[in-house]
Amino acid sequence: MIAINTKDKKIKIGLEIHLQLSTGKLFCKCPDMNNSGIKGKFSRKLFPTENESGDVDVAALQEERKNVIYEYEVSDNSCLVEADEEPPHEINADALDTALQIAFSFNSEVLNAVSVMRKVVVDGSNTSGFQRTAVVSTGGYVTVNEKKVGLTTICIEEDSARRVESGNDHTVFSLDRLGIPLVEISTAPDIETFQEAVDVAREIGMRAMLTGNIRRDSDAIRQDVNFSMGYGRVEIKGISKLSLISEALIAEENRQKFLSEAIGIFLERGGFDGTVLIDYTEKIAKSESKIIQKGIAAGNRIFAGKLENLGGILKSGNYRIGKELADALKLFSIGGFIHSDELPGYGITQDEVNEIKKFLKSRENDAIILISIPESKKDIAQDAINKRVEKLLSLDFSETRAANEDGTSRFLRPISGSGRMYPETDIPTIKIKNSRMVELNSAAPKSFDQALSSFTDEWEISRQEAEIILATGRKKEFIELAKLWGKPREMSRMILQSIPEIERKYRKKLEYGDLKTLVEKIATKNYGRISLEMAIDQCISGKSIEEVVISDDIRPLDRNELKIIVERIRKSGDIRKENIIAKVKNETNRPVDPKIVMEIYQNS
Amino acid sequence: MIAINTKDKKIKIGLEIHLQLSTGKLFCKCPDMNNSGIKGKFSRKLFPTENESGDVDVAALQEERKNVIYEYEVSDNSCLVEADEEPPHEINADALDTALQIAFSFNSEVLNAVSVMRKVVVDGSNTSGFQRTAVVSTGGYVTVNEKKVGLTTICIEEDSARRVESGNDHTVFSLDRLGIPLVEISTAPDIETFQEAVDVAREIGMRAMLTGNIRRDSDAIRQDVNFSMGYGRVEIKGISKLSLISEALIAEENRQKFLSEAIGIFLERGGFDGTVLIDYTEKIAKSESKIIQKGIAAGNRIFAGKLENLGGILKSGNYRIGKELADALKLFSIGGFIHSDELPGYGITQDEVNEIKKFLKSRENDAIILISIPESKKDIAQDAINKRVEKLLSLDFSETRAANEDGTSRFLRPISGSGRMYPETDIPTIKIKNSRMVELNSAAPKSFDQALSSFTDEWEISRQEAEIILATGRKKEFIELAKLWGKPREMSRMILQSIPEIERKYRKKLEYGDLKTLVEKIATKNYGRISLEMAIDQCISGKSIEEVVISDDIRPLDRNELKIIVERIRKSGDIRKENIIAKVKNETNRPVDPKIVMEIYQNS
Amino acid sequence: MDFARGTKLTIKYNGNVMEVTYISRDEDYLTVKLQNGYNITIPENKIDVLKSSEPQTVKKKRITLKHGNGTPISLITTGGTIVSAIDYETGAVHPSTDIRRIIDRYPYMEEKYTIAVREFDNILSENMQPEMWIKLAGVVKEELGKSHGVVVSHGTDTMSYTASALAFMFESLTGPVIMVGSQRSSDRPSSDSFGNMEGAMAFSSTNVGEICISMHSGTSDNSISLHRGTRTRKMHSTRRDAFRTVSGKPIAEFKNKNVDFLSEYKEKSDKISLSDKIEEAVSMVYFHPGLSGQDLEKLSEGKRAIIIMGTGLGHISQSLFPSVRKIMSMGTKVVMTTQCMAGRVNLNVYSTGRELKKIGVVSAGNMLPEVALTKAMYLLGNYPDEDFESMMNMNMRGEIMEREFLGDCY
Amino acid sequence: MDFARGTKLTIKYNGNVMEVTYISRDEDYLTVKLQNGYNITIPENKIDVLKSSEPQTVKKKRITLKHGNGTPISLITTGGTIVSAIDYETGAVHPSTDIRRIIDRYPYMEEKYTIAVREFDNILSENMQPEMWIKLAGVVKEELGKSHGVVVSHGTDTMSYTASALAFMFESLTGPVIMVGSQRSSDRPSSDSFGNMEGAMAFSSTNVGEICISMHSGTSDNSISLHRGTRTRKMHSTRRDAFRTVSGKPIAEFKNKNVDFLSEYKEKSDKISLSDKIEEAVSMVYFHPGLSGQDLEKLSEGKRAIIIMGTGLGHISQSLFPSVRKIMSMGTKVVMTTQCMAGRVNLNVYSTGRELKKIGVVSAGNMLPEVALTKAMYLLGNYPDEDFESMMNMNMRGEIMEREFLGDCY
Repeated sequence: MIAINTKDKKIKIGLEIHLQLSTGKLFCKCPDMNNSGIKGKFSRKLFPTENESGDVDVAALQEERKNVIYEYEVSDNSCLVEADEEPPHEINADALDTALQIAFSFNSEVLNAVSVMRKVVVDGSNTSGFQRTAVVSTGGYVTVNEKKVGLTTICIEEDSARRVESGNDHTVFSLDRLGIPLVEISTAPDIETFQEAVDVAREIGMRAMLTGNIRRDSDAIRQDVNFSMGYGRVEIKGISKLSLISEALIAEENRQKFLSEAIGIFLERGGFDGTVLIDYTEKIAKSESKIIQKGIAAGNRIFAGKLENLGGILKSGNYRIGKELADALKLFSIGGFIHSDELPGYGITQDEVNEIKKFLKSRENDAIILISIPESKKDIAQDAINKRVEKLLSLDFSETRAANEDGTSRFLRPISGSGRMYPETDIPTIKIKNSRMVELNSAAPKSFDQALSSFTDEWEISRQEAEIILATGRKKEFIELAKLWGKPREMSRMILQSIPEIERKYRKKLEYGDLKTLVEKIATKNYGRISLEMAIDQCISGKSIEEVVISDDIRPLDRNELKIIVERIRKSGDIRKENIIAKVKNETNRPVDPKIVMEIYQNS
Repeated sequence: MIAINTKDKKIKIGLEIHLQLSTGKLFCKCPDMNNSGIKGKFSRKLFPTENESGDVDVAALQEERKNVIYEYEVSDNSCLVEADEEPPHEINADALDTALQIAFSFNSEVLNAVSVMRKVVVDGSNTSGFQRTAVVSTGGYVTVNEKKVGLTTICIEEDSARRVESGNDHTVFSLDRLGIPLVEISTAPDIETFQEAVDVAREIGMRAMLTGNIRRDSDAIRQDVNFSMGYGRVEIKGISKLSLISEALIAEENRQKFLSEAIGIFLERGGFDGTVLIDYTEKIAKSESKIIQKGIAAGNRIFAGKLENLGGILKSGNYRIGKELADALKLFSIGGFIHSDELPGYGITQDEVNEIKKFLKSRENDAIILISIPESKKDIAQDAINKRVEKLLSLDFSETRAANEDGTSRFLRPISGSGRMYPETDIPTIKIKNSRMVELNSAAPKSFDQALSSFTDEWEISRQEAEIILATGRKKEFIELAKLWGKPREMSRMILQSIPEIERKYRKKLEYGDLKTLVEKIATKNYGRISLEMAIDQCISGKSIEEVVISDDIRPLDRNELKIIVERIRKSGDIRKENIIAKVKNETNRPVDPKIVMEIYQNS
Repeated sequence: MDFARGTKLTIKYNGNVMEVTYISRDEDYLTVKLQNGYNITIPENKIDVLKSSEPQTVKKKRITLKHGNGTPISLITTGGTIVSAIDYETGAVHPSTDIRRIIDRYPYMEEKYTIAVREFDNILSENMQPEMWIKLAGVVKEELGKSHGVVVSHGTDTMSYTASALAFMFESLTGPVIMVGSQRSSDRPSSDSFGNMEGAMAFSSTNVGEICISMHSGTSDNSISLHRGTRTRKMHSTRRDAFRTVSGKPIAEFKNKNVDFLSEYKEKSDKISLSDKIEEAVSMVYFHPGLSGQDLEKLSEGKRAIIIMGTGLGHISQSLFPSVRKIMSMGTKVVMTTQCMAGRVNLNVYSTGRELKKIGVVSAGNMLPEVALTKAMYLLGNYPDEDFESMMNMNMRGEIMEREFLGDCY
Repeated sequence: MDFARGTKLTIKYNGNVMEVTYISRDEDYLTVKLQNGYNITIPENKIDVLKSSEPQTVKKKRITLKHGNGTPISLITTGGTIVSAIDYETGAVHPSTDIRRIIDRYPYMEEKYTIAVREFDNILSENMQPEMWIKLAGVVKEELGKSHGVVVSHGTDTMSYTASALAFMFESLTGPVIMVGSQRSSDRPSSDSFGNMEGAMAFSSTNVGEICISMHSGTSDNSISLHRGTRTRKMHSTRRDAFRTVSGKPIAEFKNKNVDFLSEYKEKSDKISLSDKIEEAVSMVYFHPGLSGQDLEKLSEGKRAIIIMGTGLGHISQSLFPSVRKIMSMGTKVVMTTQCMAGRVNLNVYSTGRELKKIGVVSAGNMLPEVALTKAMYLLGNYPDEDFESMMNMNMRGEIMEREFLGDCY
């Protein structure tokens, strides 16, 4: 192994934080929540189109080669707009306001006019073939550990359709997520350590939460990471947890490091003239390898190919060029290949390996591969491998990768060019009035601490409770419930303790809408906290709200009822100030107001 | 048995002959032929309506009590008109012309204006709830065995929907037959013997056939018979074969004779106060009778009832009052009952019978019945039995009955009153021009013999062949084919002999449309009779017309081809004028023109 | 020879003596009914009348409506096919107010509802004029004061116009107002009026607080749909299932004597609020190739507003723009709808739309053109001019659907 | 600050120096494209332009159409969404004649067809006037002389008007004439234009001898329907499956590169016959409550015929009868159609209809109102007045369906 010509290996990291808003969808009146199953299905093809300067975008073209039919499941929170059967409506004013408020809170320069763009995306995740997106502000910063990390832009955009199923010849999406507003906050590549990346992401997320309009779904916040260490910019998309950010960065650093080393070896050996796939089916038809036999049975041909100078670095120690090639093939729905670093193996004997090597005139440092695909895919596979090797050889690793759940990532597509963008002509430029700007700016939380203090002051709840409510984005819900209930402290305790306990008991969640109805109805009846808790319990246990609310069980005992009970207890003997409450509670399952009991006890 | 007060027992018979026309439907553009399966289904309810004088018709009301949902199968020869989703179109001019022609041919007085009426029919056989019908002429006569039998009216009307399935709670009809034009020819009750009835029906049918517009389907001609022998007029509907007319009349005469005798006995015994059905379920629950047990298992109740003075005449010798009662119950989907004339039986023991008799305080001449029905049908059943007995007691047997396939008949409904009729308001009165009248009159066949003579003269075919063609309603087809083919005699032989032979061979019918195409194409090619027969054979055997017509097999050998064959035979030896044709035919499967062969033989 | 309808005659025709009933005369032809029920039409000069006797008075069997303890429903009759009868003079069907014979079909209804019949008018619905909407609204208000709900029998031709007009006039209702019609007249055994009325009665005893239409869901007699008055069109001239909720689901379905709700609706309120002014000077214009600016201007003369049924997303030929400008400069409002059966008008997508928007044409969203008409008539009658555009764009009575779904009827 | 579109600028905005591309100006706002592709719109007074350089000419990659041995098809372009492009000046979509980029999507089509593109015009279809139908008919005739079939790309707004007008003008055709449009412009990856055009090409190489319309069958991209020009309406303003054969089945379906015929059609003939006169003075009137006799009379001035869209079976208010009589006495033909989406006009059923019939109003059967319009324009242009009624009632080009079926689209 020799060291290749190294550049300055300074690490640069930028983040793009995407936050889903709970304001309803961006360009139609659909809610952001989906309540029921699949309402129907339809299928579409997508064709890349030319942008305004006549270029077809590279990323778009690559997707086209996949030539897939996309299927869409219609959700109950989608309408003709999501189906691309109707032009977008006016932009959702609440969503735009939220984006602007976030921009103000990061001191980003808000634009007076918002121009909506179409960003071409032909992987099927947008029925239109593009994502609608608009810059709402430029510049700004976030301060973490006393360092200012710059922001480049804050955008508002539509979320894409949720991928439900990826088969060989079809991909299925649900329309439930399509069109939910996303605020995208992009930082400059000012971040220098992995921990700093995590801290910046957390700070941005927490601050945005203060608007109260961030969704609380599991994938409501997603991070993209831009990483470079000298081999070009790699964009890792779709990291759903904060904790995975540093894992993903570590994995990527290692990948590039070992990849560059392996390429160094490869280059030293003399590089590569391109592989030619040769039909080897007849020659290997008698092999006992299951992979080979299954392939033949399925009508595939078995192709053999020589990869010059790639022997021993496809999969050996830390070197994994094989995986790079496999990822490239996967884009064309080619499941993978067998290479000589893994052989003998997969039921292929050493003799068979030797024979192939001989057949292909393979030299010592060369690798050989076997690939089982239909005849029609031969050229695609050959091309994909050669293009990928060529790209690696350039030592420009820049590309877009998708995050895996385990912290690693996989090749997705080349970095998209600016050619992907053209104006959304169905939506006129949105001018923002100065008065609106001023109002939003003043409402924008300038720091989490400041917001926390004013929230604690206003609602008179503990700082700890307030912090949890704000950081988990439940500000809006809390305010609504507290106003209905009248006693904010009781309500915060209810939200943060009682309800989660009941939910754990039944392993079932209470819908927010149901909770709100219950609180409203119980409050109207002037019943107390215990009644409410009982009602919540019954509701989670499966009873209907109507039933629960009129049931006698939750009605507190009135003074007369309590008097009778107290009398009964008194007659039965031992009764003291200390045990009277417990004794009364023992006599009934219904809510009891201790104050009244005590009054009765003392006045009698 | 005593003789009851007898009236004059003179038999009077009238006929209504219904003939389907092959002109396409009467009030829309649908063809009268159905070509494929069920295109859809729908269901309807029907409600009797008041006629113009405010009375609801008796027959209509009776049907209503059945309270059935009617299902309709949509055929490919039906449109929105049959579905009662569109008003009727103008009357089919061809159909009306045919009806007028028939009227003229029977010297019936044709009306100058046709007023279409709605005849209420709520048994589901008409989606509209009425049948459209119009008188086209009044009076006229038909002469049979030198006796003039008068006609009352000739009408044109829509055929009803075809009953496909009659279940307990639903009845299914096909729309294929609905709306096919029917000509109805009604005779006066001038017919005095059963044979005369058959002769008159035959003569009317044959004469109508001469128009060439009568359908050739199995149920294209249906007869209704009106019969009276002093107990009121009984109408027996839907006799589909000539031969069944006399059987039906014999059966009806016997029915009325024995029924009147049985009623005589009944009356002498003192008649009837009405039965009361009593729930007997618990008392008979332990019986081993399957009928009883099945009924109980199905949730029925077992009712018992006493029929005063009907013992021994419900089913005994020729007396069958039991069947009359069962028929009345069937209208309400009540399957039947068990009566004492059949008991012990059906697994019911003598002891059980005795117990029931005791329970009901049954006297010697009384009958008892058991009936297994749901509780809800009790009143209906009781009412139906009592009403039927009442009607029989009046010795007025007048009613409408339906012909069974075996010559017997069953109760259908009371005779319909004139209240069933009211004007079809969607069709303006149709005025018929005098010129059209004159033309149709002169074209109308005045007798079968006269038509036969002129047909024989015009087409120069044998009288026997002509008679078959005319009597089977194939005049129009013959004329069309004969004109196409040019040689009428060959064509009549083809229709009456060759084609039926081939059809028998393959047990398959040739569609008329296909035959016509074949004749036209073979005639155009100037091929002969043998070619045509071969083509028909191939077509029936399953080849497509296109294939058959261009095939070399059916092309007659031309002079040159024949010369070669004759030469070859000559060389092989024995060849004479007597055997040359046979020898040539032996050499080929293709058609051979003997005349050309003979010419070649003689000229060489 | 002139007789009263129903006169019994003994005539000699074609040599035969017949007993007939006189029906009518048309020029030289007489129509008489034979004893077997058939009418025949014969030339006068071929008949000898031997005897005539005065017509007997027709006995009508009638059951009067029971007034029991059922839900009180008012039935307002306006005419239309649902209560039509035969006109023996012209041979055509004419309106009648006798609706009891429909209700008599379902004896159970008399137990369930206590029905008060109020005769409003007796006209063919094509003759319904805006001024009658106002009168009808007054009667509806009166009847709702006495009953749980109101059923209005109405001819189908303009039923959806009346329904949407009433919908705008009533801001809130204390009970359901269900309009009902039929496509087959009730003199026929197969009439849909029985089922439609059965459904209407059931709907009128719910807690709906809207003006709705009750008609057959399909060709079968097994289901009746409840449609929102502001989203419904008569879509077929003859079929039972002619009425459809355009771009949406019906509010409810009546099946097996049971009401099932299929979509959201406004519940009845505890007070009734009626604004009953209507500006009649509003017209509809159907744009088509060949329509000239002059045509447009002539139709707009004296109008407070015109509703254009444009093509597609709401377009008209550019050659009409000067006329549109001129019309607007005279103070006439111009509202754009689409002649497409369904879908939204959107003046942002094409340059034609953007220009129209700039001129000041009001976009009707996905309001049905007929509904845009009644809404404009209502707005101009009850609100100041300057609120016209914003109120046209506001969803007041469910007339604008903010969301359209794949799979819904259009 | 005015620059040519595409000028590269170095600007200082909000303290940052940026490289941008100048796009457009709207009053005091400039729209520029950032390097990441976004356009931003910023007030002119907030920008300092540091540098500007001339726009580079845009390189267009183009593949020219091969002229092989495939079926010869003529493609006539008239504009419309199917060939629309973005207008960066107004920000809206405008027509373009560049249709090759659609065909380029399906390389196999270049083998199968030899396509000759002929630019007829480049307009939005709402601007199509009757006089242009005549010109277009001439071009169609010319092109059919050279090709097996003709495809006409057309805006969807008035496509069915043009289709039915052409259908009447051509009594016989030597090949299919397939009109095609799209509901999503072809600059979008999701455009339906690609599929619709693929279908149109396939249909244009069959033996159909009619003017038809080729559009999406449903919302999915898997099936294209062929509709008869005289039975088709645009039924939705935005959906892909907006075009429907009203009251019938489409003629054919294109699925998996295969044409399946679903109903009967007229085969191509060996001669072409064109009668290309069109009477423009025909108008449509949408009847509605509140329409006055005066309105009707004004619209009829100078018209040779008016097409009334009446209610239901073909009714209008009786108060309009005097005006109808007056209009007819001036020699103007009055044709009655129905504003119901489908179904037949029948003037026999109700008294209103019978009276209109007596006045002499021509019933259009189940002809679509728009088709009755083009038919009237055609008849008055080419035939004597006295044949008008009988020819209106005659089914000339499949415009009158003698049979309607349950289950077919209405």
